[in-house]
Amino acid sequence: MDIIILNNIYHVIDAISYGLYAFLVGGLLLGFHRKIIARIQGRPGPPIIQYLIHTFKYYLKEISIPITAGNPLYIFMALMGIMVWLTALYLGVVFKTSLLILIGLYVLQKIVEHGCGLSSGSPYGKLGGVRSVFSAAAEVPLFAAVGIIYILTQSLIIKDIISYQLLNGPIIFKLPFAAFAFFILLISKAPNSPFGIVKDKSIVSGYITEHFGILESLILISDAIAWFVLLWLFIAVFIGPIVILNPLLTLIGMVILTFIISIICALTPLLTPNHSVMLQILITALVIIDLLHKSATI
Amino acid sequence: MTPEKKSGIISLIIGIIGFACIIFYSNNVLLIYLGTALFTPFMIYGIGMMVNPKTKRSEEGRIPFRGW
Amino acid sequence: MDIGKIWNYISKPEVVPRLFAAFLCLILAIEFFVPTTYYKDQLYPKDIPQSQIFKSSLAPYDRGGVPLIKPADIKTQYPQFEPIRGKITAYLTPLSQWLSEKTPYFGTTIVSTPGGILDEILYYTRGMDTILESLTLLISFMIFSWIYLNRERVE
Amino acid sequence: MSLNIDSIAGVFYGYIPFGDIVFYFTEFSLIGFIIALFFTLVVYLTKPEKQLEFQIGDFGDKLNYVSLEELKIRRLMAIVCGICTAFAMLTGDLFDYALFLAVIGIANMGIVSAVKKEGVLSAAFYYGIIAMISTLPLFGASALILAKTGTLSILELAKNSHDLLFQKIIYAVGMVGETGIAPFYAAKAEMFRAPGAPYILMIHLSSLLIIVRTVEIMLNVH
Repeated sequence: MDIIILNNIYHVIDAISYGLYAFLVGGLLLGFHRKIIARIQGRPGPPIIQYLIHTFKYYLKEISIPITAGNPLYIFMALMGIMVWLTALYLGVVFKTSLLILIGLYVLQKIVEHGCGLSSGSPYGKLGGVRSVFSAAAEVPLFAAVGIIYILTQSLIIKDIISYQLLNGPIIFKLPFAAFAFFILLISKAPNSPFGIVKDKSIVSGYITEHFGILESLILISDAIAWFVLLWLFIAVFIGPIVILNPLLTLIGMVILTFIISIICALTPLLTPNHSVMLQILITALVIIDLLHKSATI
Repeated sequence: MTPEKKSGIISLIIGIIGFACIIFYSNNVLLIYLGTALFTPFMIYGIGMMVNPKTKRSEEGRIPFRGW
Repeated sequence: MDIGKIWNYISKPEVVPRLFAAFLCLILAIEFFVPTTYYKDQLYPKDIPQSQIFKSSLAPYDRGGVPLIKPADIKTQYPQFEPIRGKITAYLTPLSQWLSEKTPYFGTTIVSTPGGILDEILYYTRGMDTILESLTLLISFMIFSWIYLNRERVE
Repeated sequence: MSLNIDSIAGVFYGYIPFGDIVFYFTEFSLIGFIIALFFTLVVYLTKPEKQLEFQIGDFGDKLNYVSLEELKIRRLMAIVCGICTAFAMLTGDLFDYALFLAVIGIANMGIVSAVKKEGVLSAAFYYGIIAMISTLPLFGASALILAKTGTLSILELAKNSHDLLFQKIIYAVGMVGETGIAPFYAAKAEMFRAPGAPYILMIHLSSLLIIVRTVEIMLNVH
């Protein structure tokens, strides 16, 4: 009996340390992202650990719940961000289960954005939330990409996809369209991206306008974990076991990917909501045509 | 008690009960991991509310330094 | 041609249904020419239209059988889950029994027990569908009645 | 090709039979089911927020409330929508799934129909038209699949290959209309401007979960 409990405690500590690792790595990468954008724009930029400093600073700030907020949704949404991405971390990185579950969890991130925006009752938050609903088009290429991957590997379990790549080499060369769709997703999740209409500065801070203090700190934590998980997923699904089986190489791969994405983010303007959505729909159409072509040939 | 403090205490209670459940009544590793994912944010929020600084507002529901 | 103008045009709510309808027409027009096959051994077979008429007063829905004694002829996907299927399919209330003796068109009315809304629940195979079908009606009725009762309300 | 549900939706845990309609549990569907039910609970507990609105051509903001009687009908619709979403995650029958989608579509309109705002109501009207049109491809595709294969059960259809690509496309088009994704989202996004966050959120949650679930079905049925 005691052994089971000790074992369980061991697993809990294991899980929490995984989460902490993902948060630290993700936070540092996001700080790095900010630094590179600053350097490209000719500014010195904040130190790389700025993201983590922000998180800790907000964690110790006082909050007060706005009178317009709808509770407990207002608080629960900030918690849900971490829940979603910790679940994605465990199911994806630790247990390597189905890719479809991870896509479902990614989709829940939209619910978090929307819920944060609408539950506060602030007009800026509402605009951010409605824009987040608009940009749901970013997920559709993902589903098509999942279909293409399934046609190629006959499995959506990440473990199977990795072992497929062990035999046949990286998928990125076989499915460039699917990889491109996934890469667009990474870009649209990055801060200051051309698709970042949700956090456009013209609507203050978008959906996190009314989530300040500790609630903002929670959202920053979830964003850092999300960045880690998404980069890991891209590397695992498209580049494969050469990089993913060695933690150090994985870290280097993540840094390189963040570098590429930062350069793209720094050099592109922010699109208007309609244009951002329509561009994503064009990409969707491209990937769906690829999917139909692939499934017709098999 | 302010509603903020109350929400912190409630989430701390939920977190502690949840962790106790997954530690004492679970024998599946996947379930423990998912339970950790579910209850860790409650713990983070609850602890954060406990270390939250004392309010600078003169009265509940009023924003400091701005009158009104 | 300005692509931005097109993008702005198709993002209007009133344009979206037209767009969707056109898209659907396109898909269905393509599908119309796709060759397909018919599988003979159907799970939920129907008689050839008009084949039962004047032979049975329960016309399109007559599956045979005697209530609680002899099960009717029903095919199911998972027979192991439905040990008493078809036992009550032929059940008629006394009134419907009397009506069915008087007219040969009883099966086409909605009040006939085997058939109409309730046929699947009596076939004992697709009960969940029956619940959902009635739920759809019920919910639309609820929405309508709420709007009707509160039509005078102003914000 | 040896395909099974395990390689798409994770470990298969078991099923509940309701006659011919079998509800089955996989890792994926269990997580979806729990999320939908959990959210329904949160929506039930949450008070609607009070929404501040800009006034165009005027000073000051307008505070929008959700009145009690409006709250009751909208909460009921949100709960119906949540429960239907939760069970749509589990169902193992194409026709039953289409029916769940129809109920969700109607409940979605019910959630916003009580709001007395012109923009929101007209957006809901256009969404309703799309949802109504899309029942044709949805039920039509399940009828076509039944005619071609003789069964509607996803578990049976997943066992061997049937060459259902075009039927699946029609089914997906029906889902696209019913949930209003991508290019057809505009009508639905306007609906989200209505006050009452938790209920509006239910519309969004249901459509997103349904999309993921449909992808799973499309991959299973082949």
